Amino acid sequence: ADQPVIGLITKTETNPFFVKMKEGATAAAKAQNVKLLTAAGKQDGDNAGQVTAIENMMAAGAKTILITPSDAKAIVPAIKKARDKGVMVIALDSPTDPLEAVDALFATDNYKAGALIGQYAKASLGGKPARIATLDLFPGHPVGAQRHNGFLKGFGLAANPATSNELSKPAEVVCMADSFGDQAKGQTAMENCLQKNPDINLVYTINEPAAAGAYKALKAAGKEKDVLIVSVDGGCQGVKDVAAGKIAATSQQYPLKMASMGVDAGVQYAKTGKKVAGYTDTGVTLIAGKVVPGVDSKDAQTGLNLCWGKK
Amino acid sequence: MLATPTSPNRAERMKDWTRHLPPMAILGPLLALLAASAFFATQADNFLSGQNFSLILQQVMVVGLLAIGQTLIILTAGIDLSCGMVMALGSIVMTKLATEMGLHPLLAMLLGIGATTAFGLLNGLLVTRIKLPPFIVTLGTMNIAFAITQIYSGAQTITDLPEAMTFLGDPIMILGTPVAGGVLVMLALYAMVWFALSHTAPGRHLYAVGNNREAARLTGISTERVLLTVYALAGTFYGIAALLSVARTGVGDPQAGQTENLDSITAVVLGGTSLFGGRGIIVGTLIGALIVGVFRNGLTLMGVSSVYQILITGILVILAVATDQLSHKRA
Amino acid sequence: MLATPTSPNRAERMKDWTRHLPPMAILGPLLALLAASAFFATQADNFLSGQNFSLILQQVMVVGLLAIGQTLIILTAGIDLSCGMVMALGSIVMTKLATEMGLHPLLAMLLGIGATTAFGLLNGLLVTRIKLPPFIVTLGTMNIAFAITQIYSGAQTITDLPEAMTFLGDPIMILGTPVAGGVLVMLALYAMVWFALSHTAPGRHLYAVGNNREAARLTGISTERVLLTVYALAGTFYGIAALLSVARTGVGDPQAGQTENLDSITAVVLGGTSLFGGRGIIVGTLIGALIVGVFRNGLTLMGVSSVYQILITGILVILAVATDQLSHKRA
Amino acid sequence: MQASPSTQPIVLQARGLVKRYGQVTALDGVDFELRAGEILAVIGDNGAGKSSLIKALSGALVPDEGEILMNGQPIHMKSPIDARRHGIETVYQDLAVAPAMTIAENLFLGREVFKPGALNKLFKVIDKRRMLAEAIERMNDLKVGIRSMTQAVETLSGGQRQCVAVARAAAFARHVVIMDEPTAALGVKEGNMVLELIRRVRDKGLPVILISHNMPHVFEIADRIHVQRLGRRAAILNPKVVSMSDTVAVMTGAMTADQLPREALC
Amino acid sequence: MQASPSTQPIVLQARGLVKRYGQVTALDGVDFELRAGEILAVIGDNGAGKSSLIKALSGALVPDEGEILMNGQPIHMKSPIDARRHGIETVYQDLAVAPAMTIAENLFLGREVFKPGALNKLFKVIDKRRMLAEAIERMNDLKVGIRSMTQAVETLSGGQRQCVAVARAAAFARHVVIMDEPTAALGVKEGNMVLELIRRVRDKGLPVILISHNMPHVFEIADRIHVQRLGRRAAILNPKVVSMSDTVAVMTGAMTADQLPREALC
Ligand SMILES: Nc1ncnc2c1ncn2[C@@H]1O[C@H](COP(=O)(O)OP(=O)(O)OP(=O)(O)O)[C@@H](O)[C@H]1O
Ligand SMILES: Nc1ncnc2c1ncn2[C@@H]1O[C@H](COP(=O)(O)OP(=O)(O)OP(=O)(O)O)[C@@H](O)[C@H]1O
Ligand SMILES: [Mg+2]
Ligand SMILES: [Mg+2]
Repeated sequence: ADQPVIGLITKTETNPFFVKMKEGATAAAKAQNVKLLTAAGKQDGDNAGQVTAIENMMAAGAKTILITPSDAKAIVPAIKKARDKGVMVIALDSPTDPLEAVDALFATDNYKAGALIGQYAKASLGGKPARIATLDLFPGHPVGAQRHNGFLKGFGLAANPATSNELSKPAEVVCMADSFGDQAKGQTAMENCLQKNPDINLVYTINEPAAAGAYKALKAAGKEKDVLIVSVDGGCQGVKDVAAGKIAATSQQYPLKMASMGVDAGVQYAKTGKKVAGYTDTGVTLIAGKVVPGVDSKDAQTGLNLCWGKK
Repeated sequence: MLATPTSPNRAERMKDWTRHLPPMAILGPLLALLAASAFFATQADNFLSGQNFSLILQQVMVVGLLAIGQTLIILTAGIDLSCGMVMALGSIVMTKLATEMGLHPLLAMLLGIGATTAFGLLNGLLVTRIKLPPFIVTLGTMNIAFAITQIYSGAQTITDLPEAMTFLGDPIMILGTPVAGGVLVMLALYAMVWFALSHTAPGRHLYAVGNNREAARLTGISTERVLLTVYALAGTFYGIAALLSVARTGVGDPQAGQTENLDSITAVVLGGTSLFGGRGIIVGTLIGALIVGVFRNGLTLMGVSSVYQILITGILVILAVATDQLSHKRA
Repeated sequence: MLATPTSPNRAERMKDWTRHLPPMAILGPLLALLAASAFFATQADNFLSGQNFSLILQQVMVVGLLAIGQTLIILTAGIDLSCGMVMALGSIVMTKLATEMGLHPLLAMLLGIGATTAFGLLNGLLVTRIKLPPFIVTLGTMNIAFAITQIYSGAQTITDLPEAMTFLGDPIMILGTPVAGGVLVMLALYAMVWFALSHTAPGRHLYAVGNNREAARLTGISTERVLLTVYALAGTFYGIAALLSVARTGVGDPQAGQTENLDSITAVVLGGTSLFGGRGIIVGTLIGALIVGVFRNGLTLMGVSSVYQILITGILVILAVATDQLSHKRA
Repeated sequence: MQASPSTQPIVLQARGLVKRYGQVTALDGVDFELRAGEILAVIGDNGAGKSSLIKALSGALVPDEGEILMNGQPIHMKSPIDARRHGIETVYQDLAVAPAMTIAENLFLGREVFKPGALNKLFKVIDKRRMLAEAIERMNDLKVGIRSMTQAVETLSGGQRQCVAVARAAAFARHVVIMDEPTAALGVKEGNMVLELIRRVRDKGLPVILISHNMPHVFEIADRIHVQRLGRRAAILNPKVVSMSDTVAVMTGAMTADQLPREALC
Repeated sequence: MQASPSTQPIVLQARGLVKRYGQVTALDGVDFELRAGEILAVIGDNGAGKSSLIKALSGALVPDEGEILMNGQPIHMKSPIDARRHGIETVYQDLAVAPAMTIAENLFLGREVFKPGALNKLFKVIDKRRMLAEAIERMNDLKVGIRSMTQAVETLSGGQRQCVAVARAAAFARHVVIMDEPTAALGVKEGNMVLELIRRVRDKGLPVILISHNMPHVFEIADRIHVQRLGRRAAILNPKVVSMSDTVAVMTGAMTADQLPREALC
């Protein structure tokens, strides 16, 4: 009989996270002898590109589509059309809004990922008053908002709920700047924040490249010892930076796992016609250099075993 | 020459001077489109079907509509870097008014198109009154439109739209193939603009302004008015594009339009319109948009990953224009 | 006029025709920079310090270097949309060769600059040999360079660079203020390019080519060679920019350069160089880059959120060029 | 053929026109009169303000001071469209043609013929066939024979382009035809043909203003000569009486108008 | 002052030049001779191939067939640089100047003077002061008085620009000066000055090729007249013998060269 066709749509194919996800899916597909089609938006936030990709995959005969929605809400109508035609749609990494728009979700909760490092930071600082800088993604991006708001929530500050795309700014946040998830821009943002507020003692970053940039700026200012950097992602480079003490803690996610679970589900659907359902948390693990009392964390070595990217 | 027995030699010389006539101008893009389609038909099983073509049309309808406005502007020797962002603003305005303000969908749609038209007018005023280069003007308004979109929407996608706003995304059966209503709107607009450009006085004036602005002014054409109209009208088309994008995706998306700026220019250029103004045919733009759509669809069906798709698009743009250039070369 | 007693009236008329001399051309941007600095000095406590200025210089050094190449190209009436992506490619090539291939850092750096120069040369060849518009050529090579960067790097950031690759990012104390070595490189290159443009024959030929290409050809200047050299040289500057960006961030980042395309054009335009070619001063570009840097730094110090920063940048671009335009308006 | 020009009524008149570009004074209070049925040559040094005068008379330039009268009535022209409405047609020095468009289109640019019917009028739908036919007819009227009216103007030689521009003006003018150096780029044969064309226009009863640096042409064809100097009118000369060298002397300021015999002036 | 031209040695010669643009034949086997110390006028209808001939002689165009000889030696010119190396300077019909650059810069464009010293030579560092001084000197040599050499060319009037272009050619030519319609856009006074300039160049000993539609100018200044017609040389006329009307007749093809008296040819 025909090979089952499974489609994987990522936000971009240039972000290492999604590149790894695609590699995971490719490997799983090869192992199970299915045809894997991949596509992506042209840049993060490109919803129209993902809609186009869904349509093209259906045209190519995909019966299962795995997607990391760029825009949780905007993708929903297109997914609905696909599901109406009997396609099983599974969201990877990020949920849709509403959750039920897809058959199943294999994901990390970005809000929770943020919350974990927030709790860690709170505990690390002890009772010291926090002066926080946040290096966010870019205007309007949901993941940027979820991680940012989750971090604040975990830190015990007032913050918008997970459904909001707006970044909260309580008084403790003395500087907010966009890093575009990019190291160079993260560095520039951190430099400017330090200029504005030299006594910043806690830095939240959207991802580890931004954290690396922040570290570089802090080091140049001779402040790398006094300031705590927390981040999200759990890429191998990031975990190494945790081990090296550059980043205090990061929330690790598992793109490979999401992808292979998705492919498995697709194969099962092709063979048996049985769909998977509901939310499967692929887990977030807090990886921290130092253990702080009251917060569960794993050490860098554990993180390195599970990390994605170049080990 | 004046009425004298011109030497036959002279007369013969003249002949070859005759430039490629309009239909010739889109021959190149058309052949490219057919060649690409033929190639993908052999490479991907599911490519050659009415339904897939209807799909491609549906996928290019937003860029296709933006490219109408872009073509008008490029024909006047301008360029618009802001079109995608202006479209995003329009889609936010119309969806927000229809949902949060509870306006009648039709009114909301009109106001959304009004907003994009106003932005187009702003571009036009800056180009005509302060005489700034269109590249700079639209570089600025691109940022402005993006920022306003983000601020006004609070960066939130707008959902739960009334049915009346999205019906253009619904398929209509034509010859047993489902075709989105928006596609028909796009095709109709292309036909109208083609007619207006080639068969009405304002259309010819637009070409004259792009071809030789000073000459157009001296022959009594109000070049300022032509330019203003073009930019405002382009804004209107961006508004309609916003409508189609809302209909297609079912939401008002503040992140929309970011890649469409360059996409629309690519479509115009692939369609054979000169960036120096005054030369080009609107139908070529539709073909240009389709070429991009066919490649994206075909490459995806072939399972080519998106990085390679970007690579191929880059090569394609240069190749298409180079072929055009080399075939036109006289000497 | 010929040596006749020309009427004094005539002579007087002439005077005012004298165009703004070169130093005048950067007066506008310079005043804008000073005004912006003065404004931020009153609004943000920490703005006015040697250290902050050194910081701003450091933040603009990459765009500043890209903008040198961009200026050269715009002076020839071209434009380069690919510069940021070419830079990213260069930074990946040099870091990958130095780490994974284990090449000597210096050799790796040279090969990285070689790669960007080759890309510049490709742009130049397409522009001169096939006579494609620079906009199209660099729209294509932008995509190509981006795709190659992603494929070659596997979208992975390259870390653990040898010390010799990043020393330009380290600060040197000058008058008690730490200044990154790369900033000095940038300033030195600006000085060199300024000298070459205004005091050497090839520099003057570049202006002539941008001002009136056919005239330059007829006076015996090899316009093709000038253009090829300019594009290749621009590529070299992008390579040096890659080096500085690697030195600054300490990594080879395949995601770099995506916003730098338009940023560099903005710097050139704010610096008073005409997009029509042949007019402009390289120092203006440095001022233009600083204006952008000062705004970004100052607005962050003021706590203005990033969306509003985008809005302000958009308005700034239009305002700066409009002021320039209105002040130059004769009539 | 033509009546003695100085007794004919004045068709187009300008009084005290001033135009400044920054501190450059292109027109410095120039007066001007054009009489019915005449060919009036305007001559002057480079920069004397000839083109500026003509632009003021054709609406392409709004003078800072002074007034323009047509048949004794003051008229205000803010753009070439206004001039055209008053029946003034102009051939500009730098030919105002759109090179990529056809000859027929260029002839009718800005005054397209619409298809009949209210709807067609409303949408300004042009009648290509009729425009083509009319173009051929009008060009034949003026004995200008161009092979195909649907070829692009950029495929024509300089001389042919000039003919198109002259023919356009001649064909559509109702009151006045203005020509700024229509023979400058032309060969002897083509130049003579344009002169012939100008005569034919005059013979249709339209007065013509002709700017030219070509003295033989001017003396061959003009009924009166307006000499422009430093933004003003230095004299009006009668080419049948005055010599070419005296004319040049007035033009260059070597002689003033009072030094000429009275019958040389008009 | 000048010897009888037809006995002088031939400086620049062309044999059977052919140039085709697509199927348009601009040059159809034209022959050409320029003798030492003469002013040779080239006349012909629009499109006769004058500019094409001149472009071939100045390296701006490579002919498809035929050969060009200088002082009897065949030369191959692939670009204007080559022509310049052979001492041929040209003033083009559409003035080849860079409007935004100064007069001095335009004068020296493509042949800048470098500062002394090996390093300066290597980096082609220009000597602005010397170029300025030389520009003034050379312009004075030719009695062209422009107020300031550091003003941009775009601030000059059409006539002044023409003077700059002519002066540039005259100042730098070593063997031949070619001028394509140098007086076309000029007024009477300016036109005469350019003619005077051409005479002065000849008197420096340089032969001049002059293209012009202006018959009085041609007859005033030329030693011999090369008549171009349909891409070939129709005749070489002696302006001291032949009449203007016969010349025009040959030019337009109404008469052939054999119909003229023998002494009219040369
Ligand atoms: N747009 C303009 N801006 C500034 N000055 C101008 C402008 N147009 C014309 N002038 C100046 O006004 C004066 C008159 O110019 P005009 O073109 O009317 O002269 P003209 O008599 O037509 O000369 P020509 O015989 O060379 O065509 C000149 O000094 C000219 O330089
Ligand atoms: N680049 C070109 N491409 C095609 N045809 C050309 C080109 N240049 C000239 N021609 C044609 O070659 C012929 C000769 O042109 P050329 O310019 O030499 O004539 P000319 O004698 O200088 O005319 P004019 O007196 O109008 O300047 C004309 O028919 C012209 O249209
Ligand atoms: Mg004039
Ligand atoms: Mg010519």
